[in-house]
Amino acid sequence: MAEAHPVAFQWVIEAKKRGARVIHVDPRFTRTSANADRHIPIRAGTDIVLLGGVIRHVLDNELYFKEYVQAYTNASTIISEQYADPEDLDGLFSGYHADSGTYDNSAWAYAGDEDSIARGMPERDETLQHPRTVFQLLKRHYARYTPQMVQDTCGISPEDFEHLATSIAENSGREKTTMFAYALGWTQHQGGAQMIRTSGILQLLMGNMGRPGGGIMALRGHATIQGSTDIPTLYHILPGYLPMPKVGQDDFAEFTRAIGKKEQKGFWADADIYTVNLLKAWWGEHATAENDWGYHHLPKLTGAHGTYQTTMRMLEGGVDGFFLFGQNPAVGSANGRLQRLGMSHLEWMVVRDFYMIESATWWRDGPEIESGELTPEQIATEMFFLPAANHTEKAGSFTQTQRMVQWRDQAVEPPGDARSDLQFMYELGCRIREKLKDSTDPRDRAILELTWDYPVNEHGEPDAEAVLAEINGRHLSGEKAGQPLASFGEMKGDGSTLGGCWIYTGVYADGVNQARRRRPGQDQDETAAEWGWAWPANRRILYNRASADPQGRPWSERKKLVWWDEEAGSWTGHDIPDFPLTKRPDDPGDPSQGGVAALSGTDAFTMQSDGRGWLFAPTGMVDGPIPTHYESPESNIRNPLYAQQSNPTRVTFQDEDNLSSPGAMGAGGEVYPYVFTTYRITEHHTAGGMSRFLPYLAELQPEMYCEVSPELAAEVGLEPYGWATIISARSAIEAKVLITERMKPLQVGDQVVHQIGLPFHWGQGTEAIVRGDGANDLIGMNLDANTQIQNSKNNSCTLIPGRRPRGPERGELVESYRRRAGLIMSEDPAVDGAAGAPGAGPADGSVPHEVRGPEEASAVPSGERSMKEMKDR
Amino acid sequence: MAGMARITFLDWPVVRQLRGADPTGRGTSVTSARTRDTAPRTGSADGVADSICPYCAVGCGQRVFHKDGKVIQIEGNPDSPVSRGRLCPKGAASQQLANSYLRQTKVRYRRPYATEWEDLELDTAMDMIADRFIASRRKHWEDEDDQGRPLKRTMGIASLGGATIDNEENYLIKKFFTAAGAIQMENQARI
Amino acid sequence: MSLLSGPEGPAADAGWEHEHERKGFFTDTSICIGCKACEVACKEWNRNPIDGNLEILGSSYDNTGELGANTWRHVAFIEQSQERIEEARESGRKLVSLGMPGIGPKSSGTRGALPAGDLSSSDLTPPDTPEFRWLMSSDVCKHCTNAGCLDVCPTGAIFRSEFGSVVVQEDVCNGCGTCVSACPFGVIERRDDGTISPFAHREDKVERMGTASKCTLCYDKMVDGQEPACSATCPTQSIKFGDHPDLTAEAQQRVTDLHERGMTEARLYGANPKDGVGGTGSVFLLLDEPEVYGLPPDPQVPTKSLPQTYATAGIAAAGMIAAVALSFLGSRR
Amino acid sequence: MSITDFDADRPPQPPRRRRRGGGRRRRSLNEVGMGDGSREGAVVEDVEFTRSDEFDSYYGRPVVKAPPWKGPIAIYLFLGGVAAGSGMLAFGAQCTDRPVLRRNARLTALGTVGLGTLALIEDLGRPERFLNMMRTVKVTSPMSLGTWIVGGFASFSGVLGALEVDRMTGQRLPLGVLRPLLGAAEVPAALAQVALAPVLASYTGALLGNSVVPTWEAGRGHLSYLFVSSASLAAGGAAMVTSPVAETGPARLLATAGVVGDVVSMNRMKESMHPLEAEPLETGRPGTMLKWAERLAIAGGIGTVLGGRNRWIAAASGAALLTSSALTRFGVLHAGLESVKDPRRVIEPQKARLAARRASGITDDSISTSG
Repeated sequence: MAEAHPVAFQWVIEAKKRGARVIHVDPRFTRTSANADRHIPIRAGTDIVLLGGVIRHVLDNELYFKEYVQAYTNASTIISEQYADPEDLDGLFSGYHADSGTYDNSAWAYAGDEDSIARGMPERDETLQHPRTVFQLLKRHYARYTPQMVQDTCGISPEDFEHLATSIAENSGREKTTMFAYALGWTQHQGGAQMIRTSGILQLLMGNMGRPGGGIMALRGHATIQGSTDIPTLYHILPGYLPMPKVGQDDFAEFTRAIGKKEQKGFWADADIYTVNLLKAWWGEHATAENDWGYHHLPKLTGAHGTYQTTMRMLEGGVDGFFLFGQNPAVGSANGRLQRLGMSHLEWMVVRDFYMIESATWWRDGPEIESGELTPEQIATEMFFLPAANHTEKAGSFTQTQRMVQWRDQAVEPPGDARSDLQFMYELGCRIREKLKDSTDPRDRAILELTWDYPVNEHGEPDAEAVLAEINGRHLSGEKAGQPLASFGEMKGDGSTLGGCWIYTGVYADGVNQARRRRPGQDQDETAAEWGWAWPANRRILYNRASADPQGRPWSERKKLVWWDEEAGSWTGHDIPDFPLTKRPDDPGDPSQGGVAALSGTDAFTMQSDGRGWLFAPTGMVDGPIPTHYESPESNIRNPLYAQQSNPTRVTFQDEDNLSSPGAMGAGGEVYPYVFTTYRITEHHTAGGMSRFLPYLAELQPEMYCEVSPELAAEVGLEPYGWATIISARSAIEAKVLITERMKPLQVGDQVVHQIGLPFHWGQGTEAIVRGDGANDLIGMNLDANTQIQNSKNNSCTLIPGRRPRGPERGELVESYRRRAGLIMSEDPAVDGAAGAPGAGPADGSVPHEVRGPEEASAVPSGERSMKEMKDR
Repeated sequence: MAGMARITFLDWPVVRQLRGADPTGRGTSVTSARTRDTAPRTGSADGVADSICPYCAVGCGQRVFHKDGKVIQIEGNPDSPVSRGRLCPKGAASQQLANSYLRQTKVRYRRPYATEWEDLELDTAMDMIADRFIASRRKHWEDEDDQGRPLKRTMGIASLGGATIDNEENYLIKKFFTAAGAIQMENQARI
Repeated sequence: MSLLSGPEGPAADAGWEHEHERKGFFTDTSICIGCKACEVACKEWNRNPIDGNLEILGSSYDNTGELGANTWRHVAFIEQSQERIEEARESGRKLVSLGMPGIGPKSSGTRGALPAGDLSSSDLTPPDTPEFRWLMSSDVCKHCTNAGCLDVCPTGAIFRSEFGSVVVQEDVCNGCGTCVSACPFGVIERRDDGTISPFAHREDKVERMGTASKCTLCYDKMVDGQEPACSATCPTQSIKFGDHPDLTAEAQQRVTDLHERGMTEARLYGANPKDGVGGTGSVFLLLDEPEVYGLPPDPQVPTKSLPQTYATAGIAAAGMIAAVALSFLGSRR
Repeated sequence: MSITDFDADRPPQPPRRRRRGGGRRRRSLNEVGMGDGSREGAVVEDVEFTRSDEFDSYYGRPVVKAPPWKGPIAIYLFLGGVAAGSGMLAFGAQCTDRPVLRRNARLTALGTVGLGTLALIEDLGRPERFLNMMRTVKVTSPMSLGTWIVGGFASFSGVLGALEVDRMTGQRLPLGVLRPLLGAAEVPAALAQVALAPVLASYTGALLGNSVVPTWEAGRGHLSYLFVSSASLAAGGAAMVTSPVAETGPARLLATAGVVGDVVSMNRMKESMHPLEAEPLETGRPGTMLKWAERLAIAGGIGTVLGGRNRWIAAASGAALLTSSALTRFGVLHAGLESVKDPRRVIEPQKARLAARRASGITDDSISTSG
């Protein structure tokens, strides 16, 4: 956090000065560790064992927050008899289909009749004693996650584990809260979503959700990476976490019912209304009840169409045109080589950026040009570089990592040909509509009927506030016609309102740009509710009903946030209550109505279909309802818990440049004996497009480096600040060597695990002030099935002293190691450890599969996206 | 000696040393006219715009000072309850992000198989991109799948990026691409 | 006319009517996260060139190396293992035993105003000596009470400002370089090279070329009542800017707090007005001996011994007169 | 040991753990090792060394900086010395009626001070601003006082030089009405020149000495003696080169005295230093220069004493002495510049003097304090 989010770390330092305990768990000792009370080095990818160990610790020692767990979680819910745990099936949950590598999650359902489950009233045992209650299942599932198991898996000493577990236990409860902050160190694993889930379970058990100083804080890395998920430039969702329709979902009612049933509890019951408002915003007068509000204009998905699937499609010539909006995949995406080769198969490509990033120049100075493998004369891709306006040259909003939308005012006009992406997209749309205006082709109707008319200024720049107003939504008829919606509660499903992103409704309430509010923080309380605007409804802490006890009283004076005011007959507090304002704590709810009305006075988790925080997730995760530990596919350690070595749902792609080491499951694993993990450092920003071109940042960290322990340096023969070449099954890169005690070899069972740290900010090219080999070239396109996000944090490599060879010899070097590891076969290019290579195949019999598609909408808007297998591409 | 030519004898520091309260010549008697007129560069700004740092998602407040249509200084905004006026090295360098000598301000075009960039009018470029969008959309259009179920999409166009631009921009991209049936749009949230 | 400033403070000695409290920095290295925002904010505000050859310097995460003409804030990175930490703790303890200077608060009776919700009473167990630590510290011009650079400057280019800071007037300095040799901290340097735009693009105008250059305490901000760029940007407020007496008191309180937590390695640097430079305007809280951070353990302003040095020169001159006179007397024809 | 009021609350110290290898490896001066800038770096080899051998620094980087002074400054130091001595010889010659010595010494003084001033300007970062030196008179700045001394000396040398040239050319200089004034100015100008000359020779010692450059700082009490001696032998040498032996008797005596003073003061200076501070005077290029400076001084001195009445031997000896003086100035300058490179030369003497003060009971003047 101190590394990548230094300004946010001021609050940690302040808390520490006041006596808070800060524990940093990371394979490396970083600038965060330097300022923590304790650094606990961990073997990459074993977080579920560590957190599972803590879960076991608090369950076995009854240290969890009993009243909270009882009232606000699904601990008492009974799970159907079909459910079988990995403890029973040696690493698999029930419902696994080996041929497709996927689960059927109906095997994890709540017990009870279908209607009761749909209404959020499954069978429960409030004593938590029933063996199939979630509580008992959890206990059983984590029973083997002992301190010894933690030591033997994570390389964490019992003392460190004790310190961590005790710290969490002592600092949770009525008077205190514990908070988890994480970033891509959890996300970028094959099974990363489950790591985050594990901390979710722990935080629910400890009563740390919905409370000040609690929660799980995702430290996100781009100015509006939150906003671009809420209002997504992502294939699988529509604005407001509504899913994109899948092939076969041709019935609009069925489509919205799959998102949220009218009879279920909470706010998702109105998913149909949110969808209508979105469609109304997009197709205006052309969206009518008769034509299902234009629903049939929406394209349909047939599986996953994530950025890595698209890369594979490019390589097969299936994509002609590619737009880059401030993104540098040649450096920033996994398997940089395939990224660049993919781009070389395009017909045309538009790069919108401030600088000549490597993704704009790969055709003239990329690694494949350097090696002689490609020459510009062979590359057909037509390149358009369009200079982009920066954040001072346009007005607009960013949504920061706590869901707060903040508006930026424009300071100056963009220079030369530079334009905002707003103007680019609007103008491109206008030109395309103009060119198609006489078309009678039915496929063009969706474009021609689109509402595409925004006011522009004298430079042709659309008014960003007008776009924000459309996102917010407005009344279309009635006495308020034309007025902005004040909250999504005002949305109607009859076409009398529109709104482009329901969770953002309210950001333009009263016709005022609420995101532009700037009442100084020093003039407000710590909530600072009048600075910017947080979705939903300017609420700063989600599920804050849980900050009060079931009777509506704050759990403690120190930790009070939201409470029931009996006199006023309303919820009140320092934040906007995340609960129907006048619903009494003892309200039993009206299950016959569904939706908000069905919530009882203690159903604090208002987005969940049963109003409870989910210790056990019957839906929403494709790889199991309870997180369980698997080793990374390239890990050289056998899974100490199960025969199932790796996550059976993991996704990969067949390509000779996307091979993996077999790790502990094959003889070739020892060719790549070391673990490498990638990360950001303070001085740079992701793929370097916004930092390596700036002299003041470039000088601070001018060269690509690797961090190794003195022990590993001695073993390999590395010189301090000399060069090393790192070789994975994908590529070989060179880096300066930082030998440091900040990297510590870990004793894991009888093996010593060496971990190598690689910042990923550098890329090969000629335009940036500082250049270097890109760590992402080493990483394969191997994805988590829940998120389709690659594993960057836990891969295997070997390390040799000296610089890497130039020219074609670089590829030959990689090749020679692949050969030694038995990864290269004569025909059938190997997948995940060389099918056919002697002993190289995964012994657990699981085969990673290629493509997945989205399932239903995730139950929680900000939660993990859910997908399930649809169809092979 | 440019400085000295302009000053009068009484301004000569030696004289000021003898006359004033600073006989050792280490303070008031040795200041130059320019020093006495010192003012912050931001004092002459045409204006200051409230902004947000463009790097990570902490969302630190920035104040952008500008003069003659150029950004001259970017500082933390002390009013922000998120950042309280502080910036990390990247945020502190964001003036350079705007003004780095490597900043591109002209459209560049590389035709197929060419070895170099060439110039192109922005208007021409936009028109060419629109034509290519339409053509690629048509070429890879999928009306229905092999079971005859509607798809109404094109696989010929993809986009990547969104996390570093604005919510409003994301909205327009999502809206138009979806209407055009181009489903393959992604951003850093997938990476 | 004293050679050295008197007890009334440097600004008054420099002829300023005492309108301003002396300003300075308190750099608390115990909460420095090594982000280098101070380095960048400083360069941004002062338009200073970059340093070096854009190569890793071989000093942990430090790639700017040291303070100099172009780098006016510099963050040091020091990696230490357990034994060194124990030694630092021991050397800090020895400082305490010397009982000097005894001006700081010794007990926690009057703890600084901590906000409500202070939990510091909940756990005062001294931490174990960690196995390893990574020190980070942002260095800057000390703005000495008795500043060597200021004293030796022959042109009056360097002056003591009304805020007590030591500032170079770039329009006056002729780059004689004498100040460089008089700074006990190796801070001031003549700017002889440097570019903001590396490689082919050297057209950017670099200011202060050929003149001595160092931290001005952002004099051009302070005249407008603003805070220096580095302290304003410091995410954790490891760098604090303010009135010197307040900062010193805060620094002393912080050392006391850390000592109470068992961190006897904490010590102040520059807070003693009796030291060889009369105390510094930039006070530091260090966690090890100063030389570990590249700071001199016993800096002395050369001017302190200038009377003796002049006396030596006088005697030498007299000796030469005598020698010449005797030579002529001795070779009378 | 219990030393503070919170000491009692502290748990007992764990036993000291010995470092791997049991000792420390001393780092070479230029070595930059691992992250721990001071003493880590022994990855593979661990060599036994005792505690006293170790020292802390930040990756071996200098603590103080050398001034940006190069060759021209050494040339200035040398020429200024020659000018000062020559001015004094000229005055003596005037008083004792040695017209050739007077004339040659005056011209030498003018020439050397002129060239020296140019060298001084040449070394400025902004030479066009050299007159800014005259903005102030700062008693705390030897450079400021020196500037006024050089300026004054050069002015009077100019008057006297002009007079001599006018005489040599049979009053052919286009002086017009100024000629009588010039003539009238001779005595006051000569008095002023001779008054400034010895300080011109000695202030440079204060200029270098009033610094934190370890070798110069340590030589603070001796440099002026060395420099007046060097100036004396050089001026004497110059006179021996330029003037007939008949008139250079005093110059030879002065040169001889200078040689003695030079050798003695240099050795006394080195003896007074911390070995680390003296080292740059004895090693490397500066050491070689100073070694040759001493040899040439002694050789020149011997030549002066034994063969000074021979015009050629006198001239050769004079040349040797001039060379010696130049080498002395170059040597001292570069020894200083060299001395900052090793932080140990700053840290060790400072730690030693701090420890010495503490040992003598002075504990209140350390820059590091416990609170």
